[in-house]
Amino acid sequence: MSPVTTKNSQENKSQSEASSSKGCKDFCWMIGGPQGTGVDSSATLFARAAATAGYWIYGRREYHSNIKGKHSYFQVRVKPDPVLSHIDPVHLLAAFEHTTADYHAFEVVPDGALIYDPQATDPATLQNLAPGVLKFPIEFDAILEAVGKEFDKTATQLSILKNAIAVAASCALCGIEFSAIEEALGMLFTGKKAKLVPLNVAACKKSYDAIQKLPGFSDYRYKLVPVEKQKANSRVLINGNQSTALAKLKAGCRMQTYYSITPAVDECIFLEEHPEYSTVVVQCEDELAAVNMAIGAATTGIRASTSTSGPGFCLMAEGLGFAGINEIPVVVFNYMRGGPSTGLPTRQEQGDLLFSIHTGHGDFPKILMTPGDVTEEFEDSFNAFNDAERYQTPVIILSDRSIANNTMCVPRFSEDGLKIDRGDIVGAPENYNEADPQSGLQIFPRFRIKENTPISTRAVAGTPGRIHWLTGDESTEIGHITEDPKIRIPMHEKRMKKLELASREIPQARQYSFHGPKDATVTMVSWGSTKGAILEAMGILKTEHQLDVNFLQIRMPHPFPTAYVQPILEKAKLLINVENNYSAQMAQLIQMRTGIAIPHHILKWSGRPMSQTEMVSAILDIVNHKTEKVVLSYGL
Amino acid sequence: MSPVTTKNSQENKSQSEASSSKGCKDFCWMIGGPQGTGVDSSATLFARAAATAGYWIYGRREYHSNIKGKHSYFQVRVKPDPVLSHIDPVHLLAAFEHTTADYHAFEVVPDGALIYDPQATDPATLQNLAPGVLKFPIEFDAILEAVGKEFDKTATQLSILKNAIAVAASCALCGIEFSAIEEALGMLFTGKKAKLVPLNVAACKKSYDAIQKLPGFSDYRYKLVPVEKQKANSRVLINGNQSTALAKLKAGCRMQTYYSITPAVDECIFLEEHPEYSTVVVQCEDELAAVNMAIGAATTGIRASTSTSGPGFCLMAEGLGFAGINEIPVVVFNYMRGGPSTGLPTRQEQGDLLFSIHTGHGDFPKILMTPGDVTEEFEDSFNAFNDAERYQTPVIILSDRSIANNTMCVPRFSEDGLKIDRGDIVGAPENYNEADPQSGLQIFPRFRIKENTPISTRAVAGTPGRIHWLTGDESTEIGHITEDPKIRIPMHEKRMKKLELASREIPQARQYSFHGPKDATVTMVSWGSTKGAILEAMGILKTEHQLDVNFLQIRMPHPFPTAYVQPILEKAKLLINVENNYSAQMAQLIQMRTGIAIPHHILKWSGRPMSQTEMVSAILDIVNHKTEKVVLSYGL
Amino acid sequence: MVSSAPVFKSSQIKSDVHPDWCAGCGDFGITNALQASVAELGLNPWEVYFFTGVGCSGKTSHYLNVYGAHTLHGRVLAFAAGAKLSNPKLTVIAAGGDGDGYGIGAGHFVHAGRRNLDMTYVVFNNEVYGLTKGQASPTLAKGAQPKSLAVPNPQHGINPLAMALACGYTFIARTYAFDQKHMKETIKKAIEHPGMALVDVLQPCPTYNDLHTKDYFSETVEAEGKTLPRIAYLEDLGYDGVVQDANNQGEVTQKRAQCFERVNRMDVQTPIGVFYQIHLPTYYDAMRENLPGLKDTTPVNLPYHDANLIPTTDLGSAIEEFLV
Amino acid sequence: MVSSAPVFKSSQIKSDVHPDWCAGCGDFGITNALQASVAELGLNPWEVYFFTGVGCSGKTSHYLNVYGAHTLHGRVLAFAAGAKLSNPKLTVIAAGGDGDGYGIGAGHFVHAGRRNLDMTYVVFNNEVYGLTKGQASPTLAKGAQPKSLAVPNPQHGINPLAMALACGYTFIARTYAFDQKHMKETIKKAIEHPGMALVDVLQPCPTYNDLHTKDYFSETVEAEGKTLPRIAYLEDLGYDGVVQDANNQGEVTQKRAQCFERVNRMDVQTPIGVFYQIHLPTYYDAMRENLPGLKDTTPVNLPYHDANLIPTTDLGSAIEEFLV
Ligand SMILES: Cc1ncc(C[n+]2csc(CCOP(=O)(O)OP(=O)(O)O)c2C)c(N)n1
Ligand SMILES: Cc1ncc(C[n+]2csc(CCOP(=O)(O)OP(=O)(O)O)c2C)c(N)n1
Ligand code: SF4
Ligand code: SF4
Ligand SMILES: [Mg+2]
Ligand SMILES: [Mg+2]
Repeated sequence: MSPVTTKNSQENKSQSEASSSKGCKDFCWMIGGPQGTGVDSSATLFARAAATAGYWIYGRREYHSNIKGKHSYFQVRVKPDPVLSHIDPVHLLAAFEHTTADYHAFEVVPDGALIYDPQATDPATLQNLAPGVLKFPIEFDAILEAVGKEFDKTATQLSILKNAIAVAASCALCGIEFSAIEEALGMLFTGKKAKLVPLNVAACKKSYDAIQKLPGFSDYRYKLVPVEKQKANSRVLINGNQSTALAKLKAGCRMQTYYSITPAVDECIFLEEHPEYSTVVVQCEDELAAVNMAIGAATTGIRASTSTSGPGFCLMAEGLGFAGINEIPVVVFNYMRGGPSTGLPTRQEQGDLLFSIHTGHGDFPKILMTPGDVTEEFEDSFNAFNDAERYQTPVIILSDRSIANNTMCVPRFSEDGLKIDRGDIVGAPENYNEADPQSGLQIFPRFRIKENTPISTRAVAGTPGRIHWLTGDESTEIGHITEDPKIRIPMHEKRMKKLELASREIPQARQYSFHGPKDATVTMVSWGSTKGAILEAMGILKTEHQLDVNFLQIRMPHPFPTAYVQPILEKAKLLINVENNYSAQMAQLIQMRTGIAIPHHILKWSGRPMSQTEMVSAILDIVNHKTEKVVLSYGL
Repeated sequence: MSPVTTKNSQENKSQSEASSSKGCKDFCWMIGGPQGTGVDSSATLFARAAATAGYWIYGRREYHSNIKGKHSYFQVRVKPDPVLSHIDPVHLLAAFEHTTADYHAFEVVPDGALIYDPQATDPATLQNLAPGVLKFPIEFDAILEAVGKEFDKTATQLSILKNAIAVAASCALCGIEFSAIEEALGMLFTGKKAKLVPLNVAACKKSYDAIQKLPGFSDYRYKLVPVEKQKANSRVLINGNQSTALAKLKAGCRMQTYYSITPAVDECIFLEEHPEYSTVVVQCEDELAAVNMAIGAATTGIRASTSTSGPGFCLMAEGLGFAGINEIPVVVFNYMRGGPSTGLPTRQEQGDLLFSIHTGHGDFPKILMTPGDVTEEFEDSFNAFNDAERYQTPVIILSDRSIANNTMCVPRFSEDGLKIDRGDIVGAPENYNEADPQSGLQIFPRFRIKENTPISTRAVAGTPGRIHWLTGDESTEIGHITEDPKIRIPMHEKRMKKLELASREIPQARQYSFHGPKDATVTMVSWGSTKGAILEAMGILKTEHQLDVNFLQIRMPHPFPTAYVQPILEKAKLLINVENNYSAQMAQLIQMRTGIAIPHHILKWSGRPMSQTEMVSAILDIVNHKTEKVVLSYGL
Repeated sequence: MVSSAPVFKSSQIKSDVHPDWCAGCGDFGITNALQASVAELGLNPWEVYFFTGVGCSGKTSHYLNVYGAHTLHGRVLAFAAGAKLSNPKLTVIAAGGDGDGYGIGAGHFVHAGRRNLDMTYVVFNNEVYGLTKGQASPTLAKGAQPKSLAVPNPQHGINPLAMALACGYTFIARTYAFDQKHMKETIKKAIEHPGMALVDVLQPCPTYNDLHTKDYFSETVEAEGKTLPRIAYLEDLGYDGVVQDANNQGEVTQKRAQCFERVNRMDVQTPIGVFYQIHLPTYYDAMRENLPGLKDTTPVNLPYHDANLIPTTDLGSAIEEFLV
Repeated sequence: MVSSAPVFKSSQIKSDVHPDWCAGCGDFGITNALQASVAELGLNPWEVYFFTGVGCSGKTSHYLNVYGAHTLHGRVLAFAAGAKLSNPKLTVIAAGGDGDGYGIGAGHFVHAGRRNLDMTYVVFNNEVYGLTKGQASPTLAKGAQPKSLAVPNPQHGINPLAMALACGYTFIARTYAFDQKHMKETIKKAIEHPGMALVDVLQPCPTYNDLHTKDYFSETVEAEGKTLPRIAYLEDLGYDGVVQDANNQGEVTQKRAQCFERVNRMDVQTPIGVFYQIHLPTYYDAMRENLPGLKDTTPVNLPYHDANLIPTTDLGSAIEEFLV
């Protein structure tokens, strides 16, 4: 297997030239292995150890739609300061079986390192391994046997420890102190699993020591620059599924419906695994049930949501229209994955933008947010429940596989200043008197058409004295079916006008972000998870190429922030649109909303996220050659 | 009940000033009544009689989502030359019960006429009836009793004849000869129903005679201008559901799946009622089944389609993606109705344009056609099956309630020159030998990536020696799952490139129509069923206001004919976009595809179609006052 | 659902909207029975949430003076379940057509049985798709051809009661739209039943279904030499479908078998009544066991902000594992 | 389906793709049985069309050397029905997971019974959603907690065989993924059955389901004082589910009741075999009665153009009513 790209990462290592005399400031570690053999947990261990030691982390996960056996890998990028994306060159490849060594050899920088199992791999056979790569054979089996003896187990029983062994050797090589591994192990194995800690520590210790004795150990150029430990618990190491779940808990979402689908299901399972918050999590029979059950729930006043991905989102189209016409606050999370159809179920893509905006027949208002990382995912998810109730309409959080599954180390989410907004909602009327049940029988014009606002006052089912009806048909103010144009015209208009209100009221900062200098040679336009790679590329281009680049990140594609965004686009000197899809959907949307045709595109539809490395090259390519469309393809 | 519009149709009758000394050249007849009492068939009878007499017809139907009892009405516009839309002023209102007289009185032109039942209605109480309207009391019950005596039935048994009575009186008044009614009755009541003809003729005769004796009969100004009979069978009196069904039969579609929904189901029932063509029509459990069953069928090589409306179309999103990734020719008909959600199930709207284009997650190619009348519906529907097979991808015919249910009299569809295009399809390979079954076991690269065309050669299930696989996942050339970027990238690109091919190959005339003078003061832009009103308004504006108007009709919104359309739009002096929806979806699409923002809009979202009358006023309003958005609202 | 003394008259449970069904339609009677049931059970109208699907039958929610949701075609049970789970204090009744419930809604019908929420589901079984002009519904027998069909029905009809039994419904009954008393009592029992209750109502549709008309059901039939009414009450047939002890596996098996046999039997008489009833814990009971907050309150009332709208949820135990 | 002498070896029905299931997964055996069934029935691989849903089980279509369609989650029966109806000469087999078929696909499952097309449906019943990492499938019993579940299953499990019976399936069988011979024979019978056939396969998922493992099914059980294998063959239990005369209403009723009782019975042994079989006309038979063109050919072969691709359909009888 060879890389898809023609360029080998070794050629463009300059941009991530990270090693200095003081130590390495931008380090990429990679581990791989068959699915189901603990690759994920080894990456978590390495990331935790590095974070514990005070570093910042970006972890990228790649796996097949398969339970056991297919090749998966995990890249962990480590820096002394915050890190937002991955890079292509690998400084240290840890391979406890042959496939990983074989597949990924080409990615290791010429002076990088390979940790391998000499029983599985003869490095001489690795044709794509640069000659200068340092090779560190670790006798995994021998270590397992030694540990087995200590703990009275067979090597086979302990084979899962290969992960820890690979991590410990890696840590030693790149200069993460052993105590960080110990601490990380202590945090990963808690409760019933705590008894596994000593075993792991023993294996790690042996491996940590062993590698130090190997020839070449001190020649390794990518020892991490030393850092201070960070204030304990000041940061989180988290992925987007998890930060969304936290936001839901915080926002008071107590009804989550779902139908399992990658990459949304982990969010739901996380909520299920935290019964202490008493969120009712319902595994439904399908996504039709999931969306409509959430909507039904929302009509009683609970904050309700559902999470899915493309195929499931397809099945929610009709339900969203019902929520739209009935002005029901419901929050739907669509984590995009490779499409169309079943597509690349575990891979990255941003292919659902235009579908999400236009989902459902007929015109109805929806609000669509596209967070760019785990922190924005937390913020947008929290706010979504406020927006849904304030504008009484469905809110869609359109996120993706990369945000869902990739791990970032970020400052702990700020919970200060968060506030609940339930919108215009009323309880029982004043003249309701519990002692006089007849007073509970009043009818309420739930869909009142008002003079100055498109927001009708809302009451929820179960409230005395606020009886009204819902229907998928056009309706009167109390909710009965009507086909009368005199009612239809203003009622339909009222609903649609909420989009204009949302545009006006939602803070600019939530509608788009503008990053970088006001004036720049290049203006990047993008949305969602490409944010990290773009931001980091901007830094490199400035420092290494003296190129000023700024970046317009669309955070709310619908209703589109035309008024804010148009001037930025018009002013731009060289506009480049960046998207993880084939058809440049955001560029289409921008032309739809502003008339501006973005002339340059960086696109990737290989099912893999964009790296900082790719982003830098692509921007340079466009700047230097005025290339119209750069198609990225790096990554196995 | 009063009209929604503030303007009363009587004020703008000038534009349809139709009566001259020679006779009336533009006549609007209206009948109404409770649903289920035969309003539809009376309109059919009147239309048939008029057509038989040699006139041209446009019939507009308005009904509730209800089986029996609610008010429905039917307008039949009659002209000596082809007629493409309805007008608002009513020249003759036939009301055999009070509601119709009451509701629609305001629409009758000041010198028009009212046929009514004096037992049901006292015309003096009709406040909205202009004083000059001629009033013709017809003693419906007396006629029924007389007929009853002749045929030995009670009046109650015959009450359905009130329709025929109203029609006959109307014909007499506007000058359609009695023989035309007789002929029409003979054609409507055939087979088992033929025995009803004498009954109907008798009732009609009495009514036809009675009205002639009433005072004012000869004062009526809107007697139709006499015409020659047309060549027999040279024309059809047909609606869009019916012309679609004919096209399907002609195109060889022999598998139709459906789940009942207004206004699509009549098309399916028509196919069911013609077993002589042996089309397999399957009433499915839902639209998920309908679309996927059609797709499954199409993989065996049959021409398959399904027909639905918005709510059902929502449920087809996922299936369309499967057809897209597997390059399966399937044709889906979406007859739009008032949305969102259940909306206005029996009313007109064009609200699904953007949803239809973007249906389904991820990028995949689809072709979308928007016929503008029953004839284009026939043509596009026929061609859809060719396009689907040629481009091996789903084709969507996006039509609407007006086309589906309104009746037009048009020249019989030309069947000459129609040709079947099955695209690049192969049977068994040459080296397959029936006597040697082993030769049937060859594997076929169904999804071959070719050098010069994005079209892979197709074979269908059941073909010896062409075994391959389908999957919703990204796939190899023989159809097995792959997550390999090396295959994904070109495979995805290949599919999407078919859009470019379709854009190049599909004849311009099928992508858009340009009507009217090359240079004009005003350029109209629209799509679908608004075509008729626009074309007719153009004529009026030219003759009565010396205003040159031309009209760009988008017939294939996706892939969008940018190259052809952009120059037309750029050249336009005053651009007006016309749509039967709130959000001006075509204008959004045009800006998306050309960057051009259309400054003026004529929109209507009351659930009613646009009339020629409204169109003329709205255009004048924009021309004279530069109004940005004219919102139409006429019609009960 | 624990019922109490009536407070509201049946006429008060009737809304101001005039039903637009065809004259003679069975839906009128069902609506009356629903109104009367709500009244007679002493329910507060604002604590009743009535969901319907889409069809002629779907309009029924507009005719009751209680919280009403006329939902989407086929989805009524999903909507209803969401409401019931978030506010279990509400009396949730779902209703809709046979096309709605057994056709497009069949998937939800199956899984509502698995969930056994404390809800009632009333199906208007008229063997046709009324509102779309009379196509065959899933209960129409194979070969049957009511006047609205161009060809005899090519699909087998399903037996909704057998399906309900197979899917875990804990209350399964059939009643008849022109037997007001039986219908009302059956619906009341269903509402009072603490679990998922199906009431299948034989509903004549005079407009499209000329096979099973009011006349048909009023006819007498000859069976075993006797002249009997078409409609037979299960009690009169000596049938008792109620499981007394849900833990008695023998009794459960016997009552299930009896029910299946009965609903499958090709009798000349059409039996109506309660075919099966058993008391089993509901889905919400399982939730309550697992979610500590539900000990004292309902999901919709779980607190999550203070008087100043500041969120009060402490992310502590959830965020722990991520902290570094 | 009329079978003929084998022409292809089972190994030829095996495709070149290597299954990526977990070691010890029951899916391997089912796949072997499917391959062997196609071979032993003497079917031409290109006349077999094998449809699967989405899940671990869904990948199976890639492992057979016949026309294969790995369709959408829950929709396999709809796709398969379309193919069978347009080309009834194909042997159509559908397969998929229990989540796929009884969960999201429940609606189609119900209506496939009503349609009784001549197809076989093999369900891989592992009580979990394998490919999405072990959530409860609809067949998992209430309260059960395989290792992949955070909390005990709050929903009742459905009984797919009872459901199939209620929905009109004309062949209903259960087999076991590690009983190669029984499985193969059962699948062959199902394919040969001229109607809608369900084969529910008990399929251990060693990765997520630690309740019903291969070991569990290999255990012996104590029943009525005897030590017996867990798995029992219906024949050995003296059970015969085959209706001999579909017109004999008594026999039909009895066999249906017997089947329902049997599939509901809470035995310590797990019976496998054919629970019910009856020969009834298929949906396609009804089509053929109604559509004259199908007397001599199949829908896909109905001619509609000539050699020059000029359409040959005469609109005459259809357009007549519109002519003026
Ligand atoms: C998704 C969707 N498909 C189709 C329809 C059209 N439709 C409206 S009512 C109806 C069927 C009504 O039949 P049934 O549920 O039996 O109710 P009834 O009218 O007989 O009471 C259908 C198919 C719809 N509203 N939504
Ligand atoms: C519409 C839709 N929703 C969800 C999914 C995600 N999904 C893939 S496989 C699967 C379930 C698999 O379970 P089952 O059908 O029992 O098959 P198994 O893996 O156990 O063989 C799900 C939910 C999907 N592909 N499509
Ligand atoms: S069509 Fe039938 S079900 Fe519908 S209202 Fe009329 S009689 Fe009732
Ligand atoms: S997860 Fe279970 S069902 Fe899926 S392949 Fe592994 S063992 Fe088989
Ligand atoms: Mg019905
Ligand atoms: Mg499963």
